[in-house]
Amino acid sequence: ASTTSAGGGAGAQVVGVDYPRSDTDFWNSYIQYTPQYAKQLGLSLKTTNSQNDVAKLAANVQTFVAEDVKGVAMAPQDTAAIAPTLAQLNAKKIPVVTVDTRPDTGDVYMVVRADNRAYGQKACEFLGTKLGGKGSVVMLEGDLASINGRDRTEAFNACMKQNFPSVTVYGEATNWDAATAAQKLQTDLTAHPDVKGVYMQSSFALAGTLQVLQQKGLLAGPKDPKHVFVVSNDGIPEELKDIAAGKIDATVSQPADLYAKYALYYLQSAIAGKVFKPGPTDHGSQIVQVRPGLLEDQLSAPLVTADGGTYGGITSLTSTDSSLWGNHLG
Amino acid sequence: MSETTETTTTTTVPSAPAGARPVRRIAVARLRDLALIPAIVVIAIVGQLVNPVFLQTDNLVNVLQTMSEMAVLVLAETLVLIVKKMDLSLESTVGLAPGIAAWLTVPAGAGHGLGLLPGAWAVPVTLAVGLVVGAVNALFIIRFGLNGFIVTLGMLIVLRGLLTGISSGQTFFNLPGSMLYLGTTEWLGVPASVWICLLLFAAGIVVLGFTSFGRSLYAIGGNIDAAKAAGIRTDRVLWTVMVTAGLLAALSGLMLSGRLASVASAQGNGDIFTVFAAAVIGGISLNGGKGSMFGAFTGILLLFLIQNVLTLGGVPAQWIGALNGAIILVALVISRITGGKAQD
Amino acid sequence: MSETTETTTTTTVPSAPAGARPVRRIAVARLRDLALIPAIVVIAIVGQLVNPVFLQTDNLVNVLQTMSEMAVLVLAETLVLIVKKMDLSLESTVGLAPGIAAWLTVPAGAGHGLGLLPGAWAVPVTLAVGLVVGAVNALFIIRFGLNGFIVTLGMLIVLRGLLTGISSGQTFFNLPGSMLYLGTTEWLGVPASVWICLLLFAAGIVVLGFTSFGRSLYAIGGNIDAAKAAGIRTDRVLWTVMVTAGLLAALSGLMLSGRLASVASAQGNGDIFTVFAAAVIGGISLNGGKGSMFGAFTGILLLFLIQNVLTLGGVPAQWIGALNGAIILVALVISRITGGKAQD
Amino acid sequence: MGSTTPPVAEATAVTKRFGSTVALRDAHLTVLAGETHALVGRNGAGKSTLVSILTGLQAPDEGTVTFGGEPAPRVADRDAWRRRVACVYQKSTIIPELTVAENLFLNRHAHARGGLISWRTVRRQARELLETWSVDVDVSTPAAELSVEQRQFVEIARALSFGARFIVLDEPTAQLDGAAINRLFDRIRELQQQGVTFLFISHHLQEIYDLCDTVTVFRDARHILTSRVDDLPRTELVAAMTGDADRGAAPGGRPRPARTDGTAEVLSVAGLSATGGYQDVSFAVSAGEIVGLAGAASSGRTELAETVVGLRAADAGEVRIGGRRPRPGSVPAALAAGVGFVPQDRHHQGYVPEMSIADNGTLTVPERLGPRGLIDGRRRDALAHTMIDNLAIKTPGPGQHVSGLSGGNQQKVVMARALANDPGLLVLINPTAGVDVRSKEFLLGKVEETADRGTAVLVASDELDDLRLCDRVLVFFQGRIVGEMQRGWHDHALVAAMEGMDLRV
Ligand SMILES: Nc1ncnc2c1ncn2[C@@H]1O[C@H](COP(=O)(O)OP(=O)(O)OP(=O)(O)O)[C@@H](O)[C@H]1O
Ligand SMILES: Nc1ncnc2c1ncn2[C@@H]1O[C@H](COP(=O)(O)OP(=O)(O)OP(=O)(O)O)[C@@H](O)[C@H]1O
Ligand SMILES: [Mg+2]
Ligand SMILES: [Mg+2]
Repeated sequence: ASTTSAGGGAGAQVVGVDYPRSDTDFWNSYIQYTPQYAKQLGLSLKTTNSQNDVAKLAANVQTFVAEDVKGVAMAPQDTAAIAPTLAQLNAKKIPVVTVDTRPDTGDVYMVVRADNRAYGQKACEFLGTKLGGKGSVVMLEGDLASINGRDRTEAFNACMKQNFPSVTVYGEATNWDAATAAQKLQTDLTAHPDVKGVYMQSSFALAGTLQVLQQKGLLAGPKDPKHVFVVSNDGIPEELKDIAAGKIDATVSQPADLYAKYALYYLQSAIAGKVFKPGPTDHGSQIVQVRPGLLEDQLSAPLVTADGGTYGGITSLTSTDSSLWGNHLG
Repeated sequence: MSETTETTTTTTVPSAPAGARPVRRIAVARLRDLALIPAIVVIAIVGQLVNPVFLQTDNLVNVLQTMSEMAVLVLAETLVLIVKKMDLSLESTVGLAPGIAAWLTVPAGAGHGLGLLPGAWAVPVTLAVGLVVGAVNALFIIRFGLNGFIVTLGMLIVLRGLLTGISSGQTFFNLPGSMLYLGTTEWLGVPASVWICLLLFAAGIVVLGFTSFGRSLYAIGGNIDAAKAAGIRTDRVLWTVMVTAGLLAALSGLMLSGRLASVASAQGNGDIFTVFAAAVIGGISLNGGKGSMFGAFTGILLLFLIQNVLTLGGVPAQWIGALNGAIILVALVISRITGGKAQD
Repeated sequence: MSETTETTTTTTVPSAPAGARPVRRIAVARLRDLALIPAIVVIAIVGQLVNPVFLQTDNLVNVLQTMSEMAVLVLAETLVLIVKKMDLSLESTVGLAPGIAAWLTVPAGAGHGLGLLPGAWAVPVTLAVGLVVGAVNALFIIRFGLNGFIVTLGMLIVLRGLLTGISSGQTFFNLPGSMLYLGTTEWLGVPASVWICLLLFAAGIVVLGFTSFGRSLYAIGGNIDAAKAAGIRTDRVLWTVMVTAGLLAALSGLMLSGRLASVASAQGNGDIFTVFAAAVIGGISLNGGKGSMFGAFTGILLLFLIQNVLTLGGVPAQWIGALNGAIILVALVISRITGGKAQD
Repeated sequence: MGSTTPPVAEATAVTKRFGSTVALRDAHLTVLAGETHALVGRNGAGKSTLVSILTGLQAPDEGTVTFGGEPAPRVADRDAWRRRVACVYQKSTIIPELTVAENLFLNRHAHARGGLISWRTVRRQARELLETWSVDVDVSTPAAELSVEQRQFVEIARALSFGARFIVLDEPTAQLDGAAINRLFDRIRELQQQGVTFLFISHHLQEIYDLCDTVTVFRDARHILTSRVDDLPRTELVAAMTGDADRGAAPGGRPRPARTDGTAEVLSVAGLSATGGYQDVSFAVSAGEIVGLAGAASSGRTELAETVVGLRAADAGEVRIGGRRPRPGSVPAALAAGVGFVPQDRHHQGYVPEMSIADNGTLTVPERLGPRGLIDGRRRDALAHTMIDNLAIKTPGPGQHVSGLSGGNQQKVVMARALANDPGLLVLINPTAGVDVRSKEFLLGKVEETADRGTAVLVASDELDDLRLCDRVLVFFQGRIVGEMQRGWHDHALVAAMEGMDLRV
């Protein structure tokens, strides 16, 4: 694995970071932030890429072990299948931090993630409020096999059912594929002319969705009665720009920078033998104990809107807010 | 494989009753082309029952539009399969060709591009990349005699990797207007990409059925030695086919990028599977020399109609896959019954 | 081809001087099997230079373990390809077979199962599913004469969909101990799955190379009519091959589930691509009747060694793909140069 | 050879290698205008290789080709080649997926206005072309559905339709029956009259004497002699081909003891019928007896022989072999009952091209290669060596792929396999198709030897040479046995019977 020998020189601790994939904007931001923070923290870095394949992740971890790393950060997209790998690392006393996902079984030192259920919840509150509790919305889901996607779907559906019962939700599985998303959205817009909102569970569908709306003549300003409200998810720079330009209405900013920063921070702490307890952290988030032996630092994932208003009790940031990572990149 | 087979079973009774045969024969040839039509009709009826939106012009145009890029790929692969080659790398060209164009033309800053070239260059660059990829494939396969499956598999991985490399895995946005044209414009109220797809298929039908060049593709796929003996410049034809396929894949990528107003680094990934499925279901043989453009078109149409009906039907997400597969299998059995040995 | 030596001077037909000739011939046949060895050696040297961890036993065992499930699939596909059929549905069986077993045996609640059967049933159920899938494929292809590519493509989609359906896209975990055994146990300090994989390949080499059953596979793939005329019960052999392939895919799935202690609803998805790549790179012809088990093994080994070296080399994430493809292409060119026309 | 006009075609000092095989070594050939030039030689002598060089399909490694004194066109310039020479190749150049019409006019389709192909015109032209050959097939049929004979005529008709003044025919008669050969020869004579030059290759030496002016003999990749046909008696021609002068007796000359009485019946066929094949056929073959099934191409003899070996099943009647009744339509059952056979078309059913001689030869006898389905490589190769020796197969060793053998040697491999299981009943369908004279003697000699050891032999063929060694010949006409001839029949009587004419036995 590649070594970024950072500041610390010969004495720097070697940690391994496995990137889950390199073909999405969000994870690429993570990939860009990781070496930056490693440098800041004085860690020496070994990296691998498991290309969204848990079997590959298991193999990569073997490599880390062979390379004698002192800690491993990973983002297993399959949260059940990672158990044997975790057990192996445990046996070797190598601490693990998982990013973005929480393993179904097995112990890790810390889970660094934002609450994916909260993403769905926030999107629902925003759309429900904007639609005035009626009409219908299309939800462009990810892959059925993705735990994060499922969390967002379930939370969105549950929230709609409870808070906005007269809003109809058409959920479409898209395998995280832009062309599939555009195809299904187009079909839904034809079949259900009353669709007034779209929730994209990831920014992969961003440009395609706008194109479909444009083709259908639905890309009207927010005040126009034809306007379709679009909520995206991720917080990449393009989304922030589109919010500012009035093309989409909101997004949930996943903290790619904080994922990278705190994954490495907790690894360093683990190596140094620090122990954490549930409760508020020094960086404005909460550590919660999700089950015995499993702590989770729930980083905040702010809702971003054009006006920075409050929707269904959820506060939002404006798209130009300087605390958003998407405003510091590219 | 050399030499002709199929001899022992036919009894040599040479006096064929000349009257009725030609009619029957043309009918059979036509039937083979039309093998999927019954399946398509059944799907249409089911679709209409499931949701009356199905047969509305809007919806049908949607289907044609969404399938147009994939259909162009199917067209390209059909040409390649008929000459008994394979090109797996088409799916990567779909991403790489517009990807390189975007990389070179999108202004630095906003959309990760380099902004080295003015926007007007985007389309020529896209097509040039397709051409180059096709030529590299042809060089390896025809000139150096390497196995087509392996070469294009290698190319698939290389090209996909190149796109991930130049884009750092990110999506190119803010494409120049010229790249958006094909994906966004309407001609006579119908999206340009639908026109292009239909025109290309019409051209394909004419070329394959009614020109010497087209017939030489079948001859090469059927028996390349015999084709050579008949004076066909087989290497030249093969080069033309491979390069054309690359070019068509680039065009398909251009249309897709235009429609999605972006080039994702995963654009095209996994498409080749559907492309092969459509071609083979449409009657194109992996052993070369068989199948028609029209058949290939019905193949991809069938697959997209099924998708559309499933979406309109609101099938629970987790059962869509199983249903999709089951319907495809049933459609194949239907076409097997109606169209004779069409699938062999 | 082309290996007759010069017999021009002798007028009478020679009774092949038995001494030296056969040796050379065997050497040539071996060479074809060994075509990838030089590429593997080069990779090994590069790997060792890149990172001294590479040649450590631990790392090599890791590679073998990681590739073991995929290698069993390659073995299955090799059998199918040699008889000139195709089985795309193997990749779905890898997920579905252990998936159904888990669904039936995992207690309701924690691991999403139904808990209908005791855990001891898991392994027989897994294998039975593989057997049934193989038999259904055989029924369609051999009995009804449908095209193998199409049928197994349909099956692939159906089976994948079934697994998504029964699991609602979720992962089964808390698997019964019997399912974990193969993926977790070590025999003589080496993971059981490595042993199984190596033993199966050894068995495959013996069966294909040294039994009349194995030879009948080549005969069927090379010329099925001649095989029939030689008294080979072709249908029976084809059934055996298709069902065995299903069974091996189920075993592969069992090993994978054991290693990952779970069955993801996407388990196996996309594997068939790598499987074909490995088989074809290893010298198995898509036109049937050609290639050896050992060749297929070197094919999959090469692919996994490349992956391992790239991981150890720490190539930047976004360039891994391109490099991977480029190395595969180069490896092919090397084996082309050293092994003659092995890839055709 | 002192003509003033340059030769129509001339090959000088041509050498061609395939790997380590030398197919042609410093060979030369001169074909003069207006003559019909025969090229003969044993299987693998290099005849077809020379043809492919003369027609521009392959470039020679060394040497030159000239046409009318001019150097040959570039290999890439196929059109130029085709203006100079037309050819019926030994290997079929028909494309099975395409229609007959298109095969005839491939790459020279008729075009309508607008530059598109006019299929109507193509079909009309094809119909006209085939009519002149009295080949009655629907031109819209895919070529794959043609019979061997029809296919051969399509090839011939196509080659002759280019209007070239020099035509090469590489074993055009190997797949044709007597009537068809006559039709072909009539046509060739017509063209000879018009001054067309022919290069004619055949293993039927009589045809050489009937048709040709000059003959060139190749042996072991070299030119041996060129002579006026009239100046070269048959024995000398054979001697030149084979390289030894002392042999030359036609097969079947030896007297054989009559075996018809007293010995056990090995094969009995009773009331056998199959629609479209044969009706109500009954006969028996005793141990040591050789029985011929004669008849024209579609007379039903081939179908009957295939029924006996289990390649087809009859609709009615029964086949008994060695007292047993093998399951109809099952080759394994027939093999188990002690049948060995040579199928009609070796390419189609005879061998697996990419498998070795050893594997092909022993495909039917796995039990002899080792216990429990295992194959002992040494035993297999030893067995194969015996076959190679016994049948004089020209090959560097048993590991050679059959696809790399010349046609005659491929046929010997098929023959070797038929003999491999020491059959009680040997069924041979066109056993010597494409086999050179000496090899033919060899093969037929083997058949007699086998019969002498007590094997019953059934030969289904229309080659008189094959039938001559039979103890009796059953003549088929339109699916029925119309006559039986005892040993010693006259050629013309048999031919007449095969054509369905009155029998004068
Ligand atoms: N493509 C090829 N590759 C390898 N060897 C070849 C090839 N073509 C011909 N040969 C070899 O060259 C030699 C001459 O073959 P050729 O076909 O010219 O013989 P022929 O005289 O036509 O025989 P036949 O009477 O059996 O047709 C043979 O030993 C044959 O095996
Ligand atoms: N390879 C082919 N061989 C024969 N016919 C073909 C082939 N390919 C296509 N055809 C079809 O045959 C169709 C019939 O052609 P056309 O109308 O010229 O003939 P027709 O009037 O039926 O001719 P005829 O009366 O001479 O049989 C054409 O439209 C064409 O599509
Ligand atoms: Mg020849
Ligand atoms: Mg030959």
